Amino acid sequence: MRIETLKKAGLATLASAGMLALTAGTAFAAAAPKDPLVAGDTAWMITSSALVLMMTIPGLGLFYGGMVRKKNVLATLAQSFGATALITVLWMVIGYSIAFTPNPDAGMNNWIGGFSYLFLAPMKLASVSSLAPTIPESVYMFFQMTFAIITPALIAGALADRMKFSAFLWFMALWLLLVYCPIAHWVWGGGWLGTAGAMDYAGGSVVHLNAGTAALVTCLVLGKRIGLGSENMSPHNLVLSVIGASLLWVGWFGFNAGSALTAGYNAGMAAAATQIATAAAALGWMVAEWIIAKKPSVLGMISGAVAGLVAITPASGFVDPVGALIIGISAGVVCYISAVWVKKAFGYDDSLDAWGVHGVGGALGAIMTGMFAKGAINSVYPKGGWLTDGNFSQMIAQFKDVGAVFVYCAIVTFIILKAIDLVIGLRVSPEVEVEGLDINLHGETVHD
Amino acid sequence: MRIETLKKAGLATLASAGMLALTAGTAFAAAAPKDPLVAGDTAWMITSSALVLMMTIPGLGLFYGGMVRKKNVLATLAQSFGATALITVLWMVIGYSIAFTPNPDAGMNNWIGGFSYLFLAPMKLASVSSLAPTIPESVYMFFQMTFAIITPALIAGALADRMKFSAFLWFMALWLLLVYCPIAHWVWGGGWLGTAGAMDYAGGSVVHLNAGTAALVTCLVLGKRIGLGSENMSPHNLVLSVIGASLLWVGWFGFNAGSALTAGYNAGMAAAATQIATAAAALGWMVAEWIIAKKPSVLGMISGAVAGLVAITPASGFVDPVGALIIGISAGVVCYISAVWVKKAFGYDDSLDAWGVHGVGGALGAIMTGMFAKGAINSVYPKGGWLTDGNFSQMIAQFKDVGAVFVYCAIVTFIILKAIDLVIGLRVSPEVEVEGLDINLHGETVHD
Amino acid sequence: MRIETLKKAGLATLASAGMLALTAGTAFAAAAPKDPLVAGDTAWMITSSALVLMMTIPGLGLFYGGMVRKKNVLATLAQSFGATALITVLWMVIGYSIAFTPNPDAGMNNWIGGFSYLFLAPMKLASVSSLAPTIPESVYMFFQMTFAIITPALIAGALADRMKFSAFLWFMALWLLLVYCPIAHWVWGGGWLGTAGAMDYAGGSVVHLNAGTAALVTCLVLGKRIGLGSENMSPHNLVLSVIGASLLWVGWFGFNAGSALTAGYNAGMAAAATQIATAAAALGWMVAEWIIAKKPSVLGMISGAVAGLVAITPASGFVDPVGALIIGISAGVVCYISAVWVKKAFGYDDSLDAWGVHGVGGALGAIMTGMFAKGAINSVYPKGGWLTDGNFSQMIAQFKDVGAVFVYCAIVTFIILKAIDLVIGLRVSPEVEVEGLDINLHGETVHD
Amino acid sequence: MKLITAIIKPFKLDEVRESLSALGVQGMTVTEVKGYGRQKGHTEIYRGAEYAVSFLPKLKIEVAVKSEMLDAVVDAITSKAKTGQIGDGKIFVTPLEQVVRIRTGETDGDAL
Amino acid sequence: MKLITAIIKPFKLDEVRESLSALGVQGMTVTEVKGYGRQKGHTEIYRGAEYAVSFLPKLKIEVAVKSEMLDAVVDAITSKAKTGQIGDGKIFVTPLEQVVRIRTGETDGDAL
Amino acid sequence: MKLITAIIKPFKLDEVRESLSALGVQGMTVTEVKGYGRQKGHTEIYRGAEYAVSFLPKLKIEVAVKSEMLDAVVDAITSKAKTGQIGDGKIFVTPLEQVVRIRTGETDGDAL
Ligand SMILES: Nc1ncnc2c1ncn2[C@@H]1O[C@H](COP(=O)(O)OP(=O)(O)O)[C@@H](O)[C@H]1O
Ligand SMILES: Nc1ncnc2c1ncn2[C@@H]1O[C@H](COP(=O)(O)OP(=O)(O)O)[C@@H](O)[C@H]1O
Ligand SMILES: Nc1ncnc2c1ncn2[C@@H]1O[C@H](COP(=O)(O)OP(=O)(O)O)[C@@H](O)[C@H]1O
Repeated sequence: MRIETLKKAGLATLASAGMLALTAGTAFAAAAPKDPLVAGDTAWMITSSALVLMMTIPGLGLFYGGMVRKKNVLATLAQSFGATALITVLWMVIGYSIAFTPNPDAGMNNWIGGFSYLFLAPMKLASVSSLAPTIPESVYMFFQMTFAIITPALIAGALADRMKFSAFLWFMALWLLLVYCPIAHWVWGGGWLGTAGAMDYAGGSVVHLNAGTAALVTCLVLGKRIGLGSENMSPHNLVLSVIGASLLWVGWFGFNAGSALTAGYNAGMAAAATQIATAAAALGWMVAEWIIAKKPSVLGMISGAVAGLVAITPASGFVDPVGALIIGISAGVVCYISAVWVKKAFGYDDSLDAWGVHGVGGALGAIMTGMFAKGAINSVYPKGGWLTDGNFSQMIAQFKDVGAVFVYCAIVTFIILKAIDLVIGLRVSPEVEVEGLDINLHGETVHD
Repeated sequence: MRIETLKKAGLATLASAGMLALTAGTAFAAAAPKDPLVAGDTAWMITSSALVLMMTIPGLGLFYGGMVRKKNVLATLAQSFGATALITVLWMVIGYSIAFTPNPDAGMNNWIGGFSYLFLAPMKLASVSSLAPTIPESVYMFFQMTFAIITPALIAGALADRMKFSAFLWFMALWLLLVYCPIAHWVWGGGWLGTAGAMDYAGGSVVHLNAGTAALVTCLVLGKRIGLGSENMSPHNLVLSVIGASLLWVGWFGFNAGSALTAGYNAGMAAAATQIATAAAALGWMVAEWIIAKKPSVLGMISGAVAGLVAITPASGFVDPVGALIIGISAGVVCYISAVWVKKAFGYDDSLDAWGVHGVGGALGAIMTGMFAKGAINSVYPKGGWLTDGNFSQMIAQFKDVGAVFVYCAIVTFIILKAIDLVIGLRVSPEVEVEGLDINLHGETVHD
Repeated sequence: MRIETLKKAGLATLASAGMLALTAGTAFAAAAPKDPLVAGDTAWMITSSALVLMMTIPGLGLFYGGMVRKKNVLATLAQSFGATALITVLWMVIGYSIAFTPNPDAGMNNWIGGFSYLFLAPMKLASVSSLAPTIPESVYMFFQMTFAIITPALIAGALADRMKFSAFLWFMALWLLLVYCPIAHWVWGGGWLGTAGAMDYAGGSVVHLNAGTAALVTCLVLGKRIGLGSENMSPHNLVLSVIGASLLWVGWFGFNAGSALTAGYNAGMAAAATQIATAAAALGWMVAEWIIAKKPSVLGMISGAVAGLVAITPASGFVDPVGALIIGISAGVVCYISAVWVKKAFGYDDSLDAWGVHGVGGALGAIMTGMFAKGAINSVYPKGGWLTDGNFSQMIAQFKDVGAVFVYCAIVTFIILKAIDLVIGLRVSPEVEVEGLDINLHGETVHD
Repeated sequence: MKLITAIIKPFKLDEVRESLSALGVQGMTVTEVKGYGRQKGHTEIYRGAEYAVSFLPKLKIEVAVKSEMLDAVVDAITSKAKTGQIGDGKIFVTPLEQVVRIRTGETDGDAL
Repeated sequence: MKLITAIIKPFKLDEVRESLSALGVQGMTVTEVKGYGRQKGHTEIYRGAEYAVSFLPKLKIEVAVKSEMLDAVVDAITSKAKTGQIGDGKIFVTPLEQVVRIRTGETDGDAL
Repeated sequence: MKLITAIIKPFKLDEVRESLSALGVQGMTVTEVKGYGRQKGHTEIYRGAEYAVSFLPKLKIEVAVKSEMLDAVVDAITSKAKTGQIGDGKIFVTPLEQVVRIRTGETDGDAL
């Protein structure tokens, strides 16, 4: 809508919806039904949504795509892209409704949202959700959608190189509706875990531990890649992975600072904590690897950065810069150990370390949030955490959060995978796996 | 300007122009000549401009560059990049003036803007355009510039692999001034088509149908690529195209939600509609191809997404989520048919489907806007569309819009191309075409 | 923090820190200690910070990475990424304190900031710096951090293909603390150069001349690459460089328009000037090369764009569109000459032209700012520049600025490099240089 | 048996392959190579530095044939790969003592 | 001395290399090639246009051996590279008149 | 005539090419190959997993020469490609029965 046409329509400028944005910042002093919308918050939240979308496409796609063998790079990109398309539609049809709108039955509301927002029917132009009172509900719905997209898409790291594309899409759809939506509701949508006091600013448990747990189950169910251990499976093009990791880093400001839902002090502190923890984790992994394996690999540096981003996710908005620094360093070192040594020891084939980085990093972050949260950083949680403010009870809330997400997710993911395997089969044939997914599943190859 | 220096200069903070931004959000209640600027809107519109620029460089460049053969990838990137540079300067010199400033002669104003803004001379620090009353005119000029850049750049999809770089630059310049600027003025700048009631939120006809029509004419005038049908012309590196399509998708929020020109409800609803339609179109194309060609190609998924972005462009800001869903699915299926089957049937060499996706998708979107626009979504057009609000007359306005843009653009594009061909020649020699444009036109190759 | 949990905590919405953002835009008319925060400014400045981060990762990494030989591409990316991580932590530990907080000793404050902000300890949730009075200090600290990251990272262009990674990291750390922080304090943090009237909007001297000078010294100290002149050292994959240059261009709006520190008229005009100068410089370099070398290379076009971005950096926010146009064209032509002809003539191996583009472009921009600044564009500097407003004294201030930065930087950089060389050695062994840095320093290669 | 190795211009591959198929040749192996010869290379520009690229992209085709097919195959390649421009390439013929088809263990004539 | 040239399926390389090492072969040279033969290629989809890709990725292994090693090496390659599926590849044996080790100037048998 | 095939270290290409030109050799064909031999490869790190890369990048040069040129060319390659380090490569000489220049149809000595 161009303003010119507004005037054409003979309306006073103030009457236009666009103008309400202007009024929003000012109408307090005026009379009448005030418009709750703040233009600055809205600007930031649309930007944040675009940033989080960029994390998945192309960010995550490239991060993973660079790590697989060349014959599978397009199939890996197709997973991120396909998940984005599919989940967007499902979120609009039903996901938002069951995750972020209240269930009329207060008891049920502990477990799942309502069903009245199917196809977003009740969402009008000027609707505002009570969960985000200064921006249009359309923006809040979109912002949450981008979280709902990236969470399942993260799982792709564990199933790389061997899953059917059809099975993958079914898995994304069922997992979104049966795992992500309920858990998002539990923690953020008014459900029992949020009520129980769990602190999860931007998704340490809801997003990362959740996706990581599903990744662990998936790689156990799928089994190892053919040739693991004998064939050279080193990343075919880490340039792509570096681009991906960088875009994840940049986009993550939408994720964490966007979770403030406003453009104010909380967003600023969350952004600062995110940057510090990420850098510290990249250094942590790099130094650990340099000492142990004698060379600082590029893959290690970017993996460390992602581990830092993951671990600070639940804590950003609750911790101060020093807390962020400690969480970051810990995440770099712990995830290095989990992705490299623990995986080797147990022998599961978490191909691109979705569990090792997101699962472990998410759990670590959730627990360290309980240690380092500071009442002075977030006035809504004035009690703070254990080590900072002596509030040990927060640790219990955090462990409960981690445990609940892990157990529920693991069980339901397992059931979903077994069901899909029964009906259409999860894994490609060995010939397809050896020749490559790109040509067999999508009929295309990279001709470089 | 750092604030420190402000203070150095001995000025009260409030006196600084920067501070006016602060005042803007608040001064309503105060007295005196109020400053119309809203900081939140300005933040969003600079962000939007940067996003739309990112659509062209690197977005469109990569989308197209990945689809050509390896010997032409740099030349294809050079087209997007060169067009960006050239059009920026032309827009500043004259384009903005004739497209978006009023012509003193009211009759003439139906057809073309004024000439007083050459070199943007009248644009002062605190100028505000009546077309965007809450942001600096500098920002509005810049935002419109990014539209003026991408529209001609889109045409490159039809002329890939065979046009001289010099001829390409001449074509960009002349087409901008003789086709884009007038049409933008007709619809958005106060000209006859906007007055006649055409609804085109962000450029279904002005941008996409327009570029698509020019693309069709161009590929007919240029003729087919040497080797078409016998040589393998499949995309050399779809990884690049996926990055490009993803950045187009992300950047498009600047395009569509930015077209609200404010950070408010309209922007939010336009963003939501864009996301939903794009995803639906990606799925639409994917499913259609999966059924017909037996495999869902990655190229198909990203082409579908772009088709959805194109088709929702005129409609975003007018339709609700369900309308967006329907438009998206339609765009995916229709553009699949047009890019795959219609092209084959008629035999023109629209190399990268600039017509098949942008032309057809733009026209489809413009017409479906007339069907699914809802009065409740945009108070400026309370009559809405045909199927939603029973306002059939809107369909006529939309067809008029589509027809006018198609006819004018086709004729003038043809004349421009013939003129360039006469003077310097449009097409490279067969030797150059066979050996590759990169090394011959630019003296460089990719050494992978 | 989700608002839901806010309510859970039994707090009135207004009491939440998030809500202060809302209040900020409105509270003027109310009573009580008004909150200085403007949501629109905050939204823009977090966005700007993310954009500037994107300039370094992946922007600069790709720009440089595409220009080196394939065997060194990962090592080149590792430099940008490693610098980002390392500098982030150093900035938080001490950099911000000594650059942007006042030294209690007013005399000392001319030279270096204070030491009370170590680990950002005094920065609370609602702190606001006097240097950026409408946004949280956390955001200002983060924005400045992104400048502190990219400046040293730029130097990598001169040392490509031959420096040890360990030496590189030591160099980044020492240079940040001993060169960048003091100079940033001199110009922007309250030090002597800013007081002396130097105009440097976003870092022509602080960032680009500074990094460029260090680059020149570094390539002289390191010596030439093995094989220079005999081996083919042309860029291995300019697709990467085009992506990098494009992201630099897009991100630069955060750099220049972000330097307004508010989302208002100054930001808008700075954005417009940036776009115009960049495009003009890309055309300037392209045309100069087309005439002299007969072919417009893609590398030339993108180098020209970067030259334009560099040169307009100090001037954006002070010049009008016509001034930007002149600066842009000049930058394109002058940097073409410096990167191509001057380098050849003197024979130093500034591998990727960090001096030729950033040093020369930064100095040129600083001086042309003194010529073309307009009082009407920036009310804080009402005297303007020499050619526009007849204020010749500004030229002297600018030359002083350029000279001081060049001399201080050159000397200290030289000392740092010699010290590192003595202790751990700067350069890799010839075998490593010939076989490639990727496999030797990081244990990885690109398998395309 | 003979091993025929031909260096040709890349865009001639399809024509050559088709003409050999027509002669009854059932297989061939193709390698991307770089050729140096009378045909001049080009220069690449890198910010003023010019690098001479003296090697040009060519394709190497290897075909194992029974001796009696030799002349027909050499003639077919010569006629199809020819543009008459410098750089068209060469054909080399070397003796081939033994051929084995890995799948079946068949040898010599049967293996081709 | 003989030069053994084998065209094999790419994923068989490691097995073949190991079996040759076991026979005492100390070196080999491998090239990525594209093969055309009885094994059908595939088609790539490009917005409805289908391009037949008739060449398939193969590896070419070259091993120079003393004549007395010939049969053992040919047998080892045949058995290790075999999948029994069409497209397993071929082995070609050509006479080798002279070998030089560049590092030492040693020739023939000593150079292998 | 003889076909000389040399496996060399990649960065030695320019020196070798120049010395051959000096001898009057007018053409050659170069292929990127991977070599396995006494020279050890390296390992790549992948999040703790180490993959042994036993094949090293080498270049294969093929030059067809008249028999009387053979020794001079072999000597030139040997001396120019030598670093004295392990992995310098090998030279193989095979008989060449026929050469054709595609552009002109010239054969044998004239075709070189
Ligand atoms: N003596 C040679 N040995 C091996 N390959 C050769 C020889 N001479 C030429 N070639 C190959 O043949 C190609 C064409 O040779 P060139 O001399 O350029 O043209 P023409 O074949 O027309 O004489 C070269 O690029 C090279 O690959
Ligand atoms: N006559 C030939 N000359 C050279 N290479 C051949 C020849 N025939 C087959 N090849 C090579 O051997 C590979 C396998 O041959 P193919 O006919 O597909 O199957 P098979 O070896 O099972 O008979 C081909 O891809 C090609 O590289
Ligand atoms: N028997 C062989 N057959 C074919 N190529 C060989 C053979 N032995 C060595 N090569 C090639 O020569 C290269 C160098 O050999 P290597 O044993 O590493 O060192 P050197 O040449 O110094 O003895 C190898 O990488 C390989 O490409």
